[in-house]
Amino acid sequence: MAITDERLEEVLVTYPDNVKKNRKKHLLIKNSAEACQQIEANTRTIPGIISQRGCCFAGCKGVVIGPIKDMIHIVHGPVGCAYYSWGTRRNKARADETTPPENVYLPLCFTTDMQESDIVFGGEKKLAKMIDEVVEIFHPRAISICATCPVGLIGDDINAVARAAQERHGIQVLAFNCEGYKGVSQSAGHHIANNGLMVNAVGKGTVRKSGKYVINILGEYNIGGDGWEIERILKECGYTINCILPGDGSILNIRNLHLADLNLVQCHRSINYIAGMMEARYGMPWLKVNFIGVSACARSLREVAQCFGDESLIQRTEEVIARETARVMPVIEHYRKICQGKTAFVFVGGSRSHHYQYLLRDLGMETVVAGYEFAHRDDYEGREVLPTIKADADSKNIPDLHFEPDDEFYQEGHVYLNMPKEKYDELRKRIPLGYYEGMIKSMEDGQLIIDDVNHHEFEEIVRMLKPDIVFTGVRDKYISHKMGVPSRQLHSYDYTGPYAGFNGAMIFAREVANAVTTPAWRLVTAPWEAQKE
Amino acid sequence: MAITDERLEEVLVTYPDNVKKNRKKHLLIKNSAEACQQIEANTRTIPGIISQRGCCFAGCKGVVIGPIKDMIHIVHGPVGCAYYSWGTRRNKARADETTPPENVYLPLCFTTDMQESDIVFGGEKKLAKMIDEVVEIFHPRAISICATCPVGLIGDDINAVARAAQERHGIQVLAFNCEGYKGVSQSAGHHIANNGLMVNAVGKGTVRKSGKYVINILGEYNIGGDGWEIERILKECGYTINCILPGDGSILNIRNLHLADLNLVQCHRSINYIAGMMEARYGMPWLKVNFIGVSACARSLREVAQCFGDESLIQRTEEVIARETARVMPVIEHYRKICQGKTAFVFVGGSRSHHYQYLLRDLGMETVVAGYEFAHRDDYEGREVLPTIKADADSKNIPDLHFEPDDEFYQEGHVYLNMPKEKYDELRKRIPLGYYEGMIKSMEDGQLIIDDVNHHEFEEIVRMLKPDIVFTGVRDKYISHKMGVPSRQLHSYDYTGPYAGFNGAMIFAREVANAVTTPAWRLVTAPWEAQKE
Amino acid sequence: MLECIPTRKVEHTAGKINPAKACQPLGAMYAALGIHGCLPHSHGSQGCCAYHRMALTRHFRDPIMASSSSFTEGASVFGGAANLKASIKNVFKIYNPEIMAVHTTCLSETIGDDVPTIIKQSEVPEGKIVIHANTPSYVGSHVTGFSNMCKAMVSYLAESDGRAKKERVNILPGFVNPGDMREIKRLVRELGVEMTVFPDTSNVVDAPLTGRYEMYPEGGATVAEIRDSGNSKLTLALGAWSSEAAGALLQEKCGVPCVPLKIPIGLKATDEFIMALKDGFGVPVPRSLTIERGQVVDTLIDTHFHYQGKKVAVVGDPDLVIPLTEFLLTMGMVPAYVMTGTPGQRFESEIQQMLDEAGIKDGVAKAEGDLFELHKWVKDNPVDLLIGNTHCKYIARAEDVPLVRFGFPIFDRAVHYLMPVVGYRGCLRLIEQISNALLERRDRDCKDEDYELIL
Amino acid sequence: MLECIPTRKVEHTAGKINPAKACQPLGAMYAALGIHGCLPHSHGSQGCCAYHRMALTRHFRDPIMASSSSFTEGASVFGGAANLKASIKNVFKIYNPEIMAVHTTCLSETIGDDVPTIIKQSEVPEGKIVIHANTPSYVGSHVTGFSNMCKAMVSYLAESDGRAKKERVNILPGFVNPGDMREIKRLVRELGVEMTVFPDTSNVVDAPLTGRYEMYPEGGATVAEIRDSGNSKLTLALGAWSSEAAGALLQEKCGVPCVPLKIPIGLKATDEFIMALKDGFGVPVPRSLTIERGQVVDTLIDTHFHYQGKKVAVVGDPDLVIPLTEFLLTMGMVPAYVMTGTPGQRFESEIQQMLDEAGIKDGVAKAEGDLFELHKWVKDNPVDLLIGNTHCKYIARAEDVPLVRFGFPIFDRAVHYLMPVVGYRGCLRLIEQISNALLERRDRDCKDEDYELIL
Repeated sequence: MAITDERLEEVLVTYPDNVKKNRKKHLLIKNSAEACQQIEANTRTIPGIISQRGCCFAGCKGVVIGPIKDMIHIVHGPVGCAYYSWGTRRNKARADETTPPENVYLPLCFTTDMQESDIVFGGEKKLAKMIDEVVEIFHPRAISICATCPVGLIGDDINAVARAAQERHGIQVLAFNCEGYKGVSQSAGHHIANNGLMVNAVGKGTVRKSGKYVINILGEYNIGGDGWEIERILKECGYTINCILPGDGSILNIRNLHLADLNLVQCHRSINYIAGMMEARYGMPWLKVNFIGVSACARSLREVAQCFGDESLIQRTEEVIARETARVMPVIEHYRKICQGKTAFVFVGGSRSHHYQYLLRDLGMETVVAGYEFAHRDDYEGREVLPTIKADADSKNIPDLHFEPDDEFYQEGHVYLNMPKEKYDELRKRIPLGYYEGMIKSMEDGQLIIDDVNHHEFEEIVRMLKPDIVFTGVRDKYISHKMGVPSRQLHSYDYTGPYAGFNGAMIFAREVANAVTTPAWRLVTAPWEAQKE
Repeated sequence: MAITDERLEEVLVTYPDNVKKNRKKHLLIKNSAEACQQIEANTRTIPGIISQRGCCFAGCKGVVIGPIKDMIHIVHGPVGCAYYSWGTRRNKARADETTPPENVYLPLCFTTDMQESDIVFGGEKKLAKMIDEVVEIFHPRAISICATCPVGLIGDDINAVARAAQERHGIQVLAFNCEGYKGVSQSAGHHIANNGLMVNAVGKGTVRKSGKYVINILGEYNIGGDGWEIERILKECGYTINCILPGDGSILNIRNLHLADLNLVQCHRSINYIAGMMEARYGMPWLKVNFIGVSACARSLREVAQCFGDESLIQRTEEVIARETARVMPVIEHYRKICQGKTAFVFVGGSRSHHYQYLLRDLGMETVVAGYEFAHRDDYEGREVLPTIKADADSKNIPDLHFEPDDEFYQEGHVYLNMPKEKYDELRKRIPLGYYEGMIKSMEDGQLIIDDVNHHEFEEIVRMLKPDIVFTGVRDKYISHKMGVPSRQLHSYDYTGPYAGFNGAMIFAREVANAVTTPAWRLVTAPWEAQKE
Repeated sequence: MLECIPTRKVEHTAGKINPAKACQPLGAMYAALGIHGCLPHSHGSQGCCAYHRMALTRHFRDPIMASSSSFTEGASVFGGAANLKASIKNVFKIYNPEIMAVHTTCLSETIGDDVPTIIKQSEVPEGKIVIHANTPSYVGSHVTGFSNMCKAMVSYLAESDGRAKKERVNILPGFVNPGDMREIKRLVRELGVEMTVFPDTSNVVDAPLTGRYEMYPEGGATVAEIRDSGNSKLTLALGAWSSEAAGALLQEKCGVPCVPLKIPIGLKATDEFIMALKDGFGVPVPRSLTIERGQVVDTLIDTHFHYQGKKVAVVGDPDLVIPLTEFLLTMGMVPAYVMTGTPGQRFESEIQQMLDEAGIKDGVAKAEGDLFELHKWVKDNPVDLLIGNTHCKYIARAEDVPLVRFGFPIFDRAVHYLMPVVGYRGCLRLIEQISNALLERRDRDCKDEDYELIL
Repeated sequence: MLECIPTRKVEHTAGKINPAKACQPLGAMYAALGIHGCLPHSHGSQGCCAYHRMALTRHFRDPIMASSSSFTEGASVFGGAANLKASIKNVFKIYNPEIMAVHTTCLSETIGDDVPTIIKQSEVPEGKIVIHANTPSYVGSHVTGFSNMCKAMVSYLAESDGRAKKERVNILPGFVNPGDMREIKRLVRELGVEMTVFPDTSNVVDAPLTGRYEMYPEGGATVAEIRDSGNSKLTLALGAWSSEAAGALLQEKCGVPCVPLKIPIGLKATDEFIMALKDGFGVPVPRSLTIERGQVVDTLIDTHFHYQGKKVAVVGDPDLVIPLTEFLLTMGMVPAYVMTGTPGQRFESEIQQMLDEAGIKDGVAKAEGDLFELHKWVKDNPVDLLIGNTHCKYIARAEDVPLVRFGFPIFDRAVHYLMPVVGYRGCLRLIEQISNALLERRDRDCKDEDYELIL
């Protein structure tokens, strides 16, 4: 049953007036008749409302910085923040030709474990000491310091500690003031992390990988090996992957980020800052891609190929697409028979809620509700609304960095792609070069879009729409189950994967089919309870 | 508290008169003042009495034939007998230089699984068919057929089936009429197995292993790797091991049994037949050995060395003893501190009840009761009583084979040992060449000897004597536990081992110390029950 | 390991290689231990009794007492009457049980001993009882022997006083562990229904260690209880192979209606067990059981991705394997090979029907199979998991397949006999064991970078 | 795996590498879930609440509901009063709990919010309750937070009516799984003693799946019960770290005598628990418990050779590790390294005393340790077994040591939270897990010829 404004009203009726007024602006029923449907996003969650959102620290350390495998990430604060962000994101990483296994620290967790005395007297010395010990024990290539809530409040100067340590040890020590209370969600942390990497890492390297088409993949977290699957496909098409940021990334490669021809942007929300800043500083173009779903993946591959305008590349890309599609489609078809016509509720952090709609369509499924946990309006409405977004008290505190063209490396975008400017300009009209269209455009009329869904809305809307499956995070997963609705986690993929690329599509299809057909769903009601009914 | 006749009477008083009369003869308190204390053994167990004894099949297939690793042992009968004797004896075996892994069948179990129709119409055809299939599947070097109870009763001629199969397939097929009801215990089965091997296997081979002193180890079952530990030590002394029979033995080596210089006999009861028959047919001398216990092991090594009278061998033997003793004694001493002064009840099948008394003495422990499950009087009283043992209705049915000296291979004993006859004769007086003294001689006054102990006696005597530990089989193990007395299985070593040799002594010492010190023994009584007392 | 098992196709029709069954007397002995104060007696050569006691002792790690007629060659030729008579006399004098339960062996069956007549001619002390079951080893399996001894309990002991039936259920629990029998009793108690469970080996073969040895531990159904079972209102016979015959006889002899059920392993079979009691006695199902059940459903939903779609080979006694297979299907697993060593065409048809209903095409169901055959199947077409008794560990190692130990016998692990696999709690144990076995394997086999904190 | 961990000796004094503790609010949230109809509330940045819910959800695989004050930078500077007041208003209007249990975070503690005063100034609907605990993340660990919230329950709710105490025991179960709480209740019921258990998360964080979602499942101690705990005759405070403070406060505030005990893990601790109830209420211990206990002793004796003398490293929360170590000693094992991440010198002295009494010379006991240190110990001097939470799996793989999962959190295996490790039944589970882990390893590592049917 489709959602209507009236039915939405039933959901909101419980709210106190101010809450209702606020939340109404975060809910939207797609209606293509309306010219530009606007949604409120990236604003404060109302206190007491049970949201899925995390904090700035989670976005910086947990999402962007944590996955960098050859750095030691010291969380400066009481033990909790380091503890909870330890190993819980499934960013896979492994040693590679430039990073030996002794320099991979991802399974480890470092915290200054601030005690009451540190809060009272300051924790800088302890932090400095820990850096010294960690360098002595592990000899890392670089270190990050991520601040948690009390650090800013008590006035520990982690930047000074970092600078001093950098001098003492001769390795980079990057400090991130990503205290949890900053901004309104993880999103602030993404931005802080992007800024820090851009200022301190990007451009510091000098090694350009050999290969005709050298590209970066930004905003790919290698959850369940997604990045590796994407890398596999791109390599088969003929690209050289300079760096995946941050999944399986290394500080070594991030320093060389500018020595490539094109940035692919997978998760727009968390990484568009770096893409934009690199375009400003180096002129390097970026392309929004989506490797989730067979058709989406094929489309993105074709668009990447077009960027270079090389016929042999285009041809090879078509061959790869044809071969891979032929390989996976029989499997997809098998599961599509099970999934066809089923409806989904998709609510995840950033771009996934958009990306997975394509894969679900491959399976014949409809996304009846979709929403983001920490997106901005451009993620919903497209980058064209960027100029209309006004900074508020929360977002203003995160610096928006502006870069001048780099003296040495700046080139025009078409030069990067080795094509005439006119052709480049023409291309920009056809493919999302430097552009993201947002989620709403690809949705159908009558489908519901929610920003920062909260527990009440989740529960009521699932009860109302009875989707066949819910895609969300672990906190809502079991609520969904208790309501009799299957679920899959789209943050962690329920510990399988990859879900990206051609192989990922097959795995996803299998998992979704399994979730909806688990025989226990037919046994939910005890026979003696059934008799009563 | 020592046992006395009066206290024994308390045990026997429950019995009906005929039972009491019978059982009295099987119980003996050692008294060196009495000239020759006689015990009754190898007679029928009284119906209804709960004995530890097994049957003839168990002695033949289970004990002697089953461990031969490169044969397929088909049990002809209903499924049970094959099933229960499958993998339950811990006869370890492995591939070796003459037996590749594809020819090791020990983990497998073969049974004709006779059905009612086979009982009615005969099972010979099924047996023949199974042999054909098994040959086709496994290509074994030889096959054994062991009969279970119904086979003899319904008149299946397994010898004829074996002969025909042997002709069809060109491999040896040995038939053993070891129906369970024959004899009075496993002992009958040992005898039947010894006879079968002697007639059909020993002497059929032609390969003499290289080495100055080539010896066989008979009656060693390689439980927990005992045989390998003994082999290790003997090899270090300078011997070549021709064959261990049956532990880790192969039909290939058994056929060459006669191509050695000396038979060592570990388990007198189960294998003395072959030792004796080989002496009759080939003149090969045999020496009773005991490798259980540090001192006993050293003594046996010295006696073996003396058999060859080679000074360098004797010297090397002393070196091995000195080195090994120095290595293991600190460990033994450590555990002796725990075990010193403790008393043991030792009741196992054959020779172990005697052998382990030496090892227990190494640990400072006293054996207050010892007995055999299926021994004969010579195992208690020494081989000197053999002429006085009269055959009865049960033993008469097992043929006592007599061999003439072999034309080709017969030599005098002293020739085998390469020494003058006089020296050999003198040696026989000093060491147990062709002789076993039995268990009683080595026991102390006041210690109790029991033949074929039954549950009633076991329970009463354990209750009366309160030994610190019981060494027996799995069926009595847990009874002992319920009575609050630790136990170790001396058939299976509770799945550790070896117990033989120098390494085995250390393991045994540790296990015994663990058994008596298990902390849970101090927590047997619930505190609320203790309050009541 | 097991390099002797060929990879090529082989012909194997005669006899058994690595049997998946034992013989009748073992089951009869086990059933008899479920009567309080009973000494099982093996009428045959003493080796049978020794073997059966050994096998049961190794599985339960507890004393298993039984006596034997200790046949000699003479008895085998001239009949075992004298041996049995002597046994009965000696057993009551020396071991003083309440009741002796005699079972035959292939030996006494082949010579044709007329056991009932011999018992009648024996000196049985006043107030003591001797019952018997014919358990020829060459028919059926240990499960058949268990069934026959259960039947003997009914035929010798159960009586109807002809009055109104009592509000009580008889439960024939089948050849299961004492922990299972205890859990079945707990479920019935939760429902508030009076019961007689026989045989009941709980507290007999898993007796506590308190420092005092009792030859006849406090567990077991008393003779009086079994007698009075003829006056119960209903019998639930759990397991077609092990309990149906006794249940049917009780119905015929005493007019107690018998409902044949699966042993309550898995969600569906437990539901049916609960419903049979609810419907039979009109009792409400307490909330506590609704919660227990709901926790199983919850666990199944939450963990399905640990095992759903995995191929599994199962072997064991038919009354265990049938409901287990049903539960594996409830779990969304794919039972590729389902085998019992016990004969019975009905096994194959029941399993096949379940597989058909679940839409599983290539599943193989086989009764009277052996482990060599199963090994060959697994070698030729690997599975993700093996479920069976300890003997299966050789297949597990040779083919590198994880093994969940289940059924009888389990010789190489302890504690299992105390841990129920029946009922809703049993579901949790099974889910945990299966899920952990597969996750352990994933953890073992994965690359370093795929070694995960959360699964 | 973990090639970065050096083999050489290293200096590690500042901070924690691979911590063995979480922070206070997590424990406070968990405790609050043990009140029926309670919504825990995290007074801090929304990230805290998100992290704690995530960690608890991953362990229990069940919904963990809690709200947050959702601090922004402004609130952090100017104080969180407005956020908490808005939260209280919104929570009661939208989520309608019986009670809100507020805990602080390092953020609100550092800025110094006066929570009791803010609560007093808030609009709390008639009949609804708000309680609070101060749980600064920079003091103690998650166990401390659990304790503080338990204390808050007493200080806000418990009352004495001044009349004769009721024949009822209060049980503070400590930071254990819902399956453990359920088993503790069963033991008390077996003894026939009336009880109030709080907090009680059974049926809350292991709620059944019945198709109906309940934001406040039917489990948990009711506010009325906790109120009336002041009129009980006796309190058993299980676990010094998690329960003693609340028990002592209840004694002080309402005059209910408090007996501090270990969490009943293992034979001795369970004995002490039973005896405390027996002595406190003069009830007889039923035969059923004597049998349960005797089965544990029986199992220990029968299986000791599977584990006796094996070296084991244990890490976890102090209230779990202390009785577990006691039980490992009862099993005859050798605890070589015993660690908790939670501070408390008493941990080291209690463990050291146990090791001394058992005559174990080289054992190391350490409070406030971390898993990097434990890893280094194990790397330098290997053990036979590791017992700890999921984080230990990295040590297990890197050093190839078998791991028995125990304590909190366990993220990579399911069902465990339903399976008690307390009481006599818990002993059986622990013995089975430990014994099987070692036997699996033996089976894995042995040569073909040492692969055994019977163990």
